[in-house]
Amino acid sequence: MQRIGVFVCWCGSNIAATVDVHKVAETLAKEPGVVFSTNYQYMCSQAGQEMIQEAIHTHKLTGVVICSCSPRMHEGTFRKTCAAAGLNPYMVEIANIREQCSWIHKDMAEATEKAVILGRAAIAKVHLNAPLTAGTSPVTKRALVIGGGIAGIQTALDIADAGYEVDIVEKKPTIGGKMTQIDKTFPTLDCAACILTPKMVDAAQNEKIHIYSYSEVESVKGFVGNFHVTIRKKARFVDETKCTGCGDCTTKCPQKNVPNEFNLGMDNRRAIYIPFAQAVPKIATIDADYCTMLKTGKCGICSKVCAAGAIDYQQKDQLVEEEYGAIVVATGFDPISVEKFDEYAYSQSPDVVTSLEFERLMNAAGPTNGTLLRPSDKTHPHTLVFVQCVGSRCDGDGRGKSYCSKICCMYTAKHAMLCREKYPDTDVYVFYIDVRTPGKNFDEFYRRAVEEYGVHYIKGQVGKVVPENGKLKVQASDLLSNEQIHIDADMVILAAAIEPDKSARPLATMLTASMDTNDFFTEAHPKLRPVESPTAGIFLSGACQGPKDIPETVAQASAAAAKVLGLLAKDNLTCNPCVAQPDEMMCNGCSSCEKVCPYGAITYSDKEFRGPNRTTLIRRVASVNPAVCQGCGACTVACPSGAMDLKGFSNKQIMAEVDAICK
Amino acid sequence: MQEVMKKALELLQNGTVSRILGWKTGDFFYDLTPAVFESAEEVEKDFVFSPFCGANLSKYLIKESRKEGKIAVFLKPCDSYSFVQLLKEHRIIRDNVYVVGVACDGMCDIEKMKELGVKGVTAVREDGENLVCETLYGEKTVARKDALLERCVSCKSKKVVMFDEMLGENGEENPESHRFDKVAELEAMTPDERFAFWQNELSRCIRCNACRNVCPACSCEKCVFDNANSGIANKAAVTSFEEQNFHIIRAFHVASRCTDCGECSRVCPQHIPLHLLNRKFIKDINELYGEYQAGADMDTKPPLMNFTKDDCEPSIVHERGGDK
Amino acid sequence: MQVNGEYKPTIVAFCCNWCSYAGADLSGTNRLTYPDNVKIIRIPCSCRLNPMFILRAFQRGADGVILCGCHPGDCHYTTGNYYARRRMTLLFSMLDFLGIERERTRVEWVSAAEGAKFAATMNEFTAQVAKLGENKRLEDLRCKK
Amino acid sequence: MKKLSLSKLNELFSALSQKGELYIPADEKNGQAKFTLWQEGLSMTENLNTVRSAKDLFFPQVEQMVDFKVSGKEIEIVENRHTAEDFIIFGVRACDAKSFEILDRVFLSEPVDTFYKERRDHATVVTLACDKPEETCFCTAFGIDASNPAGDVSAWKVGEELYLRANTEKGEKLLSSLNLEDADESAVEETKAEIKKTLEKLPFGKLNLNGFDGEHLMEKFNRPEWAELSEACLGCGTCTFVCPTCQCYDVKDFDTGSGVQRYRCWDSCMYSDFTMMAHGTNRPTQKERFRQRFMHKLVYFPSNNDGIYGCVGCGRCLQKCPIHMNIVKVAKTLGEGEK
Amino acid sequence: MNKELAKQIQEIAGVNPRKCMKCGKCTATCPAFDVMEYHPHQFVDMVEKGKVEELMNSKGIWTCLSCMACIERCPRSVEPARVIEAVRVAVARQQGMDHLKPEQIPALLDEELPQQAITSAFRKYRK
Repeated sequence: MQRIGVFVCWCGSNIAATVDVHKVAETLAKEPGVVFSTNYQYMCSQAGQEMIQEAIHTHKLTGVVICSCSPRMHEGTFRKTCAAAGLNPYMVEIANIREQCSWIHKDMAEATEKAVILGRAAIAKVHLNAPLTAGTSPVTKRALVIGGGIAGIQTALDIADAGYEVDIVEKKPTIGGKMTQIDKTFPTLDCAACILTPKMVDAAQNEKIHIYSYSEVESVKGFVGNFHVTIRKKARFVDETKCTGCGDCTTKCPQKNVPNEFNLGMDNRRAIYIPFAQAVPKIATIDADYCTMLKTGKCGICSKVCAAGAIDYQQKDQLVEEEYGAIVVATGFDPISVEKFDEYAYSQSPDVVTSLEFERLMNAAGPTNGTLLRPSDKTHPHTLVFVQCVGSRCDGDGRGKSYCSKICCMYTAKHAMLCREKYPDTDVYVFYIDVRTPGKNFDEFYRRAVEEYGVHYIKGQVGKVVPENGKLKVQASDLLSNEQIHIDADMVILAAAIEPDKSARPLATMLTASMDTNDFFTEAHPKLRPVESPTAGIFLSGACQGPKDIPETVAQASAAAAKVLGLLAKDNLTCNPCVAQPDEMMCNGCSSCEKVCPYGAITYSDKEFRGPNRTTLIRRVASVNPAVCQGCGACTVACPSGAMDLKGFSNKQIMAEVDAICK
Repeated sequence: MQEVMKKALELLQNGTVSRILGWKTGDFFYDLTPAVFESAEEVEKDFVFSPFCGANLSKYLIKESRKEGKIAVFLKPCDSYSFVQLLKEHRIIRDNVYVVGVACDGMCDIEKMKELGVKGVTAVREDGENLVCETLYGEKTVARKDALLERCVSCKSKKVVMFDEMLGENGEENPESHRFDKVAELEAMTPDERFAFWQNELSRCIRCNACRNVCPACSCEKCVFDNANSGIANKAAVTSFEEQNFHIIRAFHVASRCTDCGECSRVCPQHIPLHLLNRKFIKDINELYGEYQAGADMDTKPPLMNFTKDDCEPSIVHERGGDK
Repeated sequence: MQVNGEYKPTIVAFCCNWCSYAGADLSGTNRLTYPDNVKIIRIPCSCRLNPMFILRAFQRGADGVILCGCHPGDCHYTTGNYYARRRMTLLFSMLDFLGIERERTRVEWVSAAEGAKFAATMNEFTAQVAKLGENKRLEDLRCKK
Repeated sequence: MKKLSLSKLNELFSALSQKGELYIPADEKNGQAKFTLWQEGLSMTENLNTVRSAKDLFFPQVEQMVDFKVSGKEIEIVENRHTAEDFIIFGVRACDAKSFEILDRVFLSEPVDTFYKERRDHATVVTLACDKPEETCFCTAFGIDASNPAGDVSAWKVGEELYLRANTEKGEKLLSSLNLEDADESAVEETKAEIKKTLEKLPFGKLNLNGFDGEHLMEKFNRPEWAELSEACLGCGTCTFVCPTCQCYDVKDFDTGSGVQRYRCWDSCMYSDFTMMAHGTNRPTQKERFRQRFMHKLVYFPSNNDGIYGCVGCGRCLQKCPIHMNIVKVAKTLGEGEK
Repeated sequence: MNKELAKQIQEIAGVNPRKCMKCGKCTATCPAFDVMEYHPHQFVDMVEKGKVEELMNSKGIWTCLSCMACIERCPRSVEPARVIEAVRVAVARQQGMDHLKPEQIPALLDEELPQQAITSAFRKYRK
């Protein structure tokens, strides 16, 4: 019989306000096996932990039940507390009487009764707990960063700086991501390219960093410390080792009408191309969708002009297999498609543009070489209307996103300001719902736009935009003066909401990392573990976790790197001891468990057993590699004889909980 | 029939095998017992192959194939599915077994004959499509088709799926077996009717474990219901819950492994149609996850150890049920 | 249990540790209420749920059993919920075949971010089971108080 | 001797049921018979015998023994034993009637099994002569006369009449309380003779049991044929559970969540966990378990019970064994008679 | 302030005015802006604040065209036109009288006219 101690936490008033903690402690004291039961204001505090440790010593406890917040919160804490007092940490069970009781129930009698039942279930489980010891597994000292934007580059640089190997997988022909398309950065207005390109070059030149550009992650197997990743290097039809990036081919290619994605389709490139001058790696890529040679077998001009002989029309996708200890997701964001918001006439007039397109129109390397011209007639615009929150903060209309995209207020202020600075003859209107500028020097920046640059900020929204006689008729509301306004604008700029990159969802499935309903990766804890995924060994960097501006992205990228380094610095990882274990005496050797194991943790061997009447039997029996097993329990149900059980969540433990709850 | 015994003798005499697994004659014509024959004399004396060889021999091979020397076994089509399934689960050592497939046109059931009113029957002879029975109370004739085992009435396949040698011509699968008709009939009832049906059936269960012990899929080293440590061990159904529990769990444990050999129903002393539970799982699997026949081949993953990303949701049970 | 003339069913909710248990925590964090008759048992993954546990719960007096796991495709262990989905589909169908009310069992996929869905599911499921009343068809009279 | 027109059988049942619960062999939905509590409308089976024997009514498969109520750390003992009222079993065959004697020897000798005694004391057994024995019947081998069954009351079906004869005081009391016509003993003689003629023809009626006794215990125990006989045995409990004389049980505790219910239930020596002990089992393979069952019936029991065999030849195990291995085959193989 | 009536109106409308984030897109869209003394976003705000009596007495509720542009554009599913319609229903329920009979409606109704516009017309003309 166990000697169990029960510790009921008040969590200040979080629990005690709805649950009669004294009564819970008193009632549970009467349960068989309980030799000590108490309650305290904050069990997780120093004093609370000492109280537990003292009770372990005084009452010779063999098991501990803590009625407190979710085990997801403090199970680790209390396990450590008990371990320090000499008790095996797996002799601790948590009854979740906060998140699953006091916070959801209002009636004290009901909540108290439920807390007692949850306590009983935990006691019933502890009765069957056995001390568990964690095994270890080695760590591959190499990291993978998926996504080569500013987030991925920063994470990779930080990891490499610490002396570890790191690979970047980028699906585009060049690293750099969205930041390469941005003209200036807020609130300092320094040039994005000027601060980004040196980092891209650093990454390329760092011998610890290997860049897989124009590549995608094909499959991920394994677990923290031991990921096995297959990377698909897409055929770019140019030998990377030979191409010098001279660019001769890109000027000679006869296929001139390929929409240039770098400028968001506002100008054209060739079928063989280098995305932009500072691309890293600076290697040409053939766009197979447009290349005449690849499509018809006739042309081959690029091959003829290439002095390095780098063109290889026969090139195939290549699969590379690599081992990693940690994986960082830095898949970033994309602006949403604004086509669903046709009241703004995006599809009806080229003069209605998204902010990212506007960014290109202002950029010296953009389609207009940095002179702001109306896309429709290449004339200088005089009246510009900026519309905020296009697709952000929508709820239930099925068109947009429920969240605030966070960066639009600031970049719109930047655009408006730059516009007025460069072209003082323009009238610039910004229609906003709220202006959100938390951040260092952010509000000052926005105020400057209003006060120094005379941007017209109007509280209200644009209802519709109608292209008419070369103008854009904007109908909007000004809520503060309770008026409906009509503006004849030359250009309308839409601050489109941002969403996670489309590649994130299938990637999350491969990584078994969880996502929220918006496809942003979920963090292990929203406050305390913001750069880790709940899946061990998977880390989050940048906007794949939620909308972020550049400084935030870089900060999180470095934070993720720090977490990766914490992992890679270890030679071995302590494994979860709650793993499957077969009872060889009952194992049939039928392979049912092996068939459902997602980790390949189960193997079989023929073993000798003592049979009846002094005979020897050879039986095929399963064994589980505890370093590989992650403890999901799929095998335990597939096993018909019940030979396979899961430590820490055994059949009997779960049934004891069921019994305690139902009685 | 003679051909089968001749083959047994031949295999022993030419040294292909050292033992034969077959059926041993009894005191009557119907009470045959599975047995291992080690010599030609034994075979000549007691070996029999008759319309009462219902017993599926495949499960005995778990033990027999682990013994010294090679053993020959006679497998009817349905038995051969069990054999392959057991091979797939690594329960039989294939190298030690020589499989002789025997064609089968249905086996007879003494219990069924008794239900037809043939009492005190001491001998039987085959007369064309009829069985002529000598009884303590005179001669009686039964049409062979009326005396067939339930599983033979709705025979799913006459094809021996794995053999080293085939006696007679191998048959074909029979997709028109109508073996799910009774399941469908039950499905069409209201839940109340179904509940009443099964209460009546399962309440007769005496937990003799014959169904489990004869079942080739129930070959566990130790059954959860015998294992004091499993938490659900029990020796007798004390309440109707335990009756249901035993049969649900048993059916679930063999689901997607059960070949529908029908032995459970054949041996039930209380005539509980246990095969309906297994057939329900098979029917569901066929309908929801695509046709699957356990034991038909060595490679296909059993549906419960497999999945597709677009499998139906469990709510389909509600949806299919409609408002019944 | 009868409370104020209405049947108050006992509901056992098996929640996978990674998504649904976290979802349940989130509904607590957001103070989204659901009936106190719902008691949660934490299991590592929905695929850990052995049909034996469900039957056990009914035997011991549960009136409804619900399994919550990560959405298909989001399983922490990659494939666990796919197996759970097949197992539960077949088990529920078998229970239905035996004439046991199919409304007493349910599977719901609840992610860690779906606190509101968790609470709504529990409210709805509890109401559904309450309508059926006491579990009679899978009860074990010995375990009744 | 009393008599009654068979057409009035229902009225007899109705009258009997006034005296206490009445059990008669009646067909279940699947066409097999079972001793069933009589209610208006229930009629007797045409089957010779029931699948489960009449012992169920004295020694049910499951019997509650005692409850322990647990509250917190307190345990309280609660008596919950079944207290029997008077009841009547009608239509017991000679073999089953004989089985009660065998069970009595086990349960009513010291220490007395009070659960069994309670039921036995309250029962009146009305037997029925077998007019159509099956080929599996071999009661005659044990000296049982199916034409003249024992019990408190014996009954015969003769033509359209039912004749009843009291054998005991209990039987006398029962018959005299009923409004029945008197009849002469001789009325059933012809029927008896006819039955005897059929019994003569039973294939196993003269099963030779010479040598099955305490004297030959070790010889029988060590016979090599046990291996072959038990080879196909599935280790199920069918033979045991349909047997009218098997009397082994296991005592189990069931945790109800609020206490413990102690009950006993039939056990089978064919089961691998039968009499399992801490060190394991002393019958490690099916051979030993199989041997135990038949040695018990044919050797151990008679050597401890004045030569009375633990088998009554009802033939149930012959009919129900999934692999058709049975006591007759065992006796023939190991005995001195014709093989 | 009439909280009870406001609640009733919310029930009729089936929308939650608290979801409004005061972006003004409804008002920006409204073609009848110039002829309404209260504008769509104000409607929502007034119902939310319980100022329904003023609203019920205003002419503005009858000048809404029920064009449903605001329903279409509202990013929060507050759908002001439904609120306006609910206020009209509330008024209609109070008065209970029809001034315009269905048979008085000539056959000049456009077949493509939305149902709600027809209903809305009934309400308007009974004033």
